[in-house]
Amino acid sequence: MTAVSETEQLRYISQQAADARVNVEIETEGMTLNLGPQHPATHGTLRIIAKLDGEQVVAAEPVMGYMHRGYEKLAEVRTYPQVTTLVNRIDWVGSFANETPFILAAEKLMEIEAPPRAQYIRTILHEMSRIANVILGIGDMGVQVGAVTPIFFAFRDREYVLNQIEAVTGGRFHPNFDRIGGLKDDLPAGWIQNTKNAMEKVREFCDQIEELMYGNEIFQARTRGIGIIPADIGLSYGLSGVNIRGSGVDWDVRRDATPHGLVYDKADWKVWTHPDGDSYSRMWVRLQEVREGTKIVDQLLDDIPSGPIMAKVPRIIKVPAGEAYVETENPLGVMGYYVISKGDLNPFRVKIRSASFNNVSITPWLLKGVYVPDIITILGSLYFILGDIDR
Amino acid sequence: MTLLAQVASDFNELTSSEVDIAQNIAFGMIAAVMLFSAFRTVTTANVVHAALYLVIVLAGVAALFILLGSDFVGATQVLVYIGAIIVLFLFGIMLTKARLGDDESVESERRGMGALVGILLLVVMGYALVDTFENAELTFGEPEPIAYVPTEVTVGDVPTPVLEALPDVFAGLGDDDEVTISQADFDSLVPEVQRRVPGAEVFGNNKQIADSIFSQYIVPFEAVSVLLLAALIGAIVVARKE
Amino acid sequence: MSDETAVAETDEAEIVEVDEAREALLSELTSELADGLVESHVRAGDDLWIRVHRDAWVDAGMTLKQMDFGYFSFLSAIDWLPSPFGRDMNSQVDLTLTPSEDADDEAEAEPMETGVAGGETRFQVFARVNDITTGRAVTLKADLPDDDLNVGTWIPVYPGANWHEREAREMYGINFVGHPNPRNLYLPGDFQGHPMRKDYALLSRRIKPWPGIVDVEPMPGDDDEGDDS
Amino acid sequence: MSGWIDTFFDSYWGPTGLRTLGGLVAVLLPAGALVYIYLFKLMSFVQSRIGPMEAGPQGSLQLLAEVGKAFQKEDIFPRKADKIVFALAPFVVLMSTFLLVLVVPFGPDAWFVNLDTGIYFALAVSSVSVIGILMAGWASASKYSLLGGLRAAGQLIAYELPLVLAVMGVVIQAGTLNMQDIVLAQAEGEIFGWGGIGNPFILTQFVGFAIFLIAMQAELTQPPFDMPVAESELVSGYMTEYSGVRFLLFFIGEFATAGVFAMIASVLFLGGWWVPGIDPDSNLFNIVGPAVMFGKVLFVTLLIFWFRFTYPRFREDQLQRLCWKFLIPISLLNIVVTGVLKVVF
Repeated sequence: MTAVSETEQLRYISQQAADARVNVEIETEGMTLNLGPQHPATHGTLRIIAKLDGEQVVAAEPVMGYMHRGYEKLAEVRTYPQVTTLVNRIDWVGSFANETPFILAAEKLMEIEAPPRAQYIRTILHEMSRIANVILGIGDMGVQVGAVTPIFFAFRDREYVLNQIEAVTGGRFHPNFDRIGGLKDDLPAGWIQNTKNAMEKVREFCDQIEELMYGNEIFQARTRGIGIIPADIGLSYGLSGVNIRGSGVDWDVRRDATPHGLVYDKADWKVWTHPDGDSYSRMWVRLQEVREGTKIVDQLLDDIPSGPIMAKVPRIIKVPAGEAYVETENPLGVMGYYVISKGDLNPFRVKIRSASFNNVSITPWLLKGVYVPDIITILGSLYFILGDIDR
Repeated sequence: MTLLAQVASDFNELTSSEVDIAQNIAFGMIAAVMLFSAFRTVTTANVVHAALYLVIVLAGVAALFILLGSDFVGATQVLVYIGAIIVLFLFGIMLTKARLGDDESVESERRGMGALVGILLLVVMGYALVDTFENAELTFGEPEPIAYVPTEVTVGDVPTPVLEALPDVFAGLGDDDEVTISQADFDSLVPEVQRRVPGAEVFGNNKQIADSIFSQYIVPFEAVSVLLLAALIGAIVVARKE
Repeated sequence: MSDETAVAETDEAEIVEVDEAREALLSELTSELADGLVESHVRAGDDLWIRVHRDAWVDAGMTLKQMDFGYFSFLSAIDWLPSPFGRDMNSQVDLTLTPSEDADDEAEAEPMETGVAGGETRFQVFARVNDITTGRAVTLKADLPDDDLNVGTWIPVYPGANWHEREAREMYGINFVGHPNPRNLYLPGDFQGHPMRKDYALLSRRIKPWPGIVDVEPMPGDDDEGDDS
Repeated sequence: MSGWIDTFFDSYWGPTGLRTLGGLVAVLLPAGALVYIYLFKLMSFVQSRIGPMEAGPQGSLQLLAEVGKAFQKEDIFPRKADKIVFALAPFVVLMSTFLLVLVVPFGPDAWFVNLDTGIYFALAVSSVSVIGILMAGWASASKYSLLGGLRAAGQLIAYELPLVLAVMGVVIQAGTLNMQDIVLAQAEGEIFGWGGIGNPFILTQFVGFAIFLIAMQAELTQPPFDMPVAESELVSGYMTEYSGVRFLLFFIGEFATAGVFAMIASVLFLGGWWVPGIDPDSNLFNIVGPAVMFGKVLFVTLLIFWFRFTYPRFREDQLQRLCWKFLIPISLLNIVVTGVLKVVF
């Protein structure tokens, strides 16, 4: 099935760029272009070796490992509460979301449940880190297509969200706030109203960016019909999150398989999909996702129950033997932790299923036949964080 | 008169001997650079360097044209040769063999043939030049004043026919008679701004070229245009061949 | 609540509840894979594990894909060897820098026990696939004997397995037969050893041993009446 | 005027030296102003920042600091680079800018050269910068540079055409190639018999103005046509390997060329140094003309930089498609319509 789709894709590209194909027939020397690891486009240390014919990519091979920190190994020698500090650093743009699935997996093994208030706050913070992350991704896409202004808007409005996260967790980048059985602290006074204001700012940002960037003809020309991922190919590569919803797959872990301990079912929201599967549809779904995120946060803020934020857990946490896999819908896609415990202080084995690793693994297939400028926009629309690939 | 205007009026008088000297010096320098570059163009083993030396030669030609006062031809030289042809050269070279450093294959063994062709060309062109300009003489000194009198001038604010403006000069003359008026009269007759009115004072080669192309040589000009169009279509057909 | 009671409750719950959907799926898989399926485990309302024979690994993937499990989640490996450097890293007993002798002692002292769906060998590959239309998911495992760490590649089934297999190869030394590009993914090309194996010492931890839990953060809501174990 | 000044101005070398100095001022002063006003301040305003504030009042001396920084930096040559070509390339690029400014009039008597073929000359020398860019791209011995240089060359050659064709409308209407005469034609022109504001060609040649602006944007390699330096793809394109003073020269070249092209645009379409209500022959314009020009340059460059800060980047083939399928046919049509109307009226 791959072969057929690949030919289809090539044919599509050849039709679509027929005007620029004139020079393809002229024999030119092949060229190998090395994008990265120090390259402004690959935000981080991803390196892409692209074999070019003129400006057309014949083969592209991502090379990574420049930031591999071996968290799976390190987690084996940390106690469970300590692991949250590590996993914070996986997707450093939306850190809190990294903690949630691991904590939920540990709670699942321990058969305990956080109090309702903690569950609400957890969900709110999870969504806020999604907003903080995805806003940056949208602004970054502007840089990838050559517009410098959107990223400054993104940083400006991301600040409102980060301020709120900082106000409750004490950390802007690495909150380290989730605990097995609840949360570290309760909300500070006035936080709810401030957060609602921040969400209002984020919605303004969405409107602004929709006009400035998404409505721009050049942006559409650069992203529409570029980097098309058919749904079945995307699924077999394990793409998740926005990248698969941009291909028309209506699947969201938050709605379809919310893990025990998050209260997405208490809010009224919508899973957005886009049938095209191209760069534009991914970015479009991403923007809608931010809007839905602000809605979820607003609704959950309205009905946070009162009560404790911490369940009764032993001081020294020993997790009973067993295996558990918990995945949540993280900003970059589905993130899951497969935790194997042998009843010790520290996990026996933690398999981190990070979203970007799978999302980027499609690039050798996706980048075949595109032009050099499209490499950049396609990577930008896949939106990955290097820490989430390398772990 | 302001300082700027003073300077500007001085700029117009390109007749002083100082300017002649400057022109000669400039010619000498340009010619020397051109000769050196032309020599290096054929001797360098680096293809890109050869193309860049050719740029200097062609730029020198353009400079000489401008030095001779025919800025239109000079500008055309820059536009066509430097702006288009050489850039295409470089484009092709860099796309196909963008190799830094010397290229051995450029060292051709057919130098004898090249020298022969060069000498042959020199003889033919030298003969043509001598044949054409054998009896021509260069005249030095003031060129003959060319007087151009508009049919209408402004006296006060009223447009007045020339004949009425200077009755003493034109009195009793018929329509076809030639008159000679002094520079002072001319200046007083035609104020400075009047002389810059579009079309009123174009003696330059610009107008002559345009006139000759679109009257005398209109048929060859159009023929060349059709030829270029045919070449363009041919190129597209060749490139589009599936 | 103490750990023992928690485990006991889990067992009881599993015995009581019956997850019909997953049981049906399991029986379907059993009939499809026949002898290939070695062992299985259903945690009611939660998850399904199956352990397949190594030779049936690719077949199992193919079968699952045909059963609408089109979504490839991850593929990795497990090393069930108890850590030769001390099971709990907070235990101060094992501080030696010569693992070879101790490794044997510890291995003998701690019998190797495998997890859900059982296992007989030290290394297992495991993978997870989802059926996103119904929300079902299956975790597959396959035993690999120590002397023959070969297993078929999943790339023809799930092309996304490519990088996961490269990662598992360099981290555990498992050879995926038929992998088109078996190079290191993360590690330098000339890296010696397989870091995720349990007998691969985490050097920084060896040089500077873990001091144990020195400060335990007071839990909010955790008053004096809490029964610490 | 004292004696030696007279002697100085009567000699050949005096005015020549003065012209050279004037050219430097006319190129560098607007370039510096544009960098400060637009790149530092307007860009910051657009992007919700305040921009440089420390050096001088409102950061106005930041530019000097930047120049000083560039002079302190090491002039790095890549090891495999073609040293001579690499070293000369920025000068070739800057040379084309200085040649451009020669034909721009700043007042009835304030000009450097008053060529009959002024605008033709300007369009011709503007293409010289391509050579410099190709030299830089090739000599850097870097793939990013080479790709950037090739992209720049392809783009500049392609957009030369709509640029020239857009100018043709003005030339037909004014009946001259002389820049000074184009200004006078606008000053003395009439719109349906009413000459209150003359006839700035932006009114009658609006299509030409729009095409000229777009083509100019491409010639300047400013976004949305900045593929040659596309920082997210090619790092800095042909400038990647440059540092220190040579990078500064490219940087100056970029903004100086923007300023000079804006001057040409304002001469062609906005009436150059002339403002309505004052007799174009008045000596006053020799003083206020440059200031008027600068104001108009600020207006044109505002458009250039506004697009720069707002728009994403085209892809190379989309750029060529825009040029050949859209701009050139429209500009040809514009010429035909202008010619017909010229004959009719």
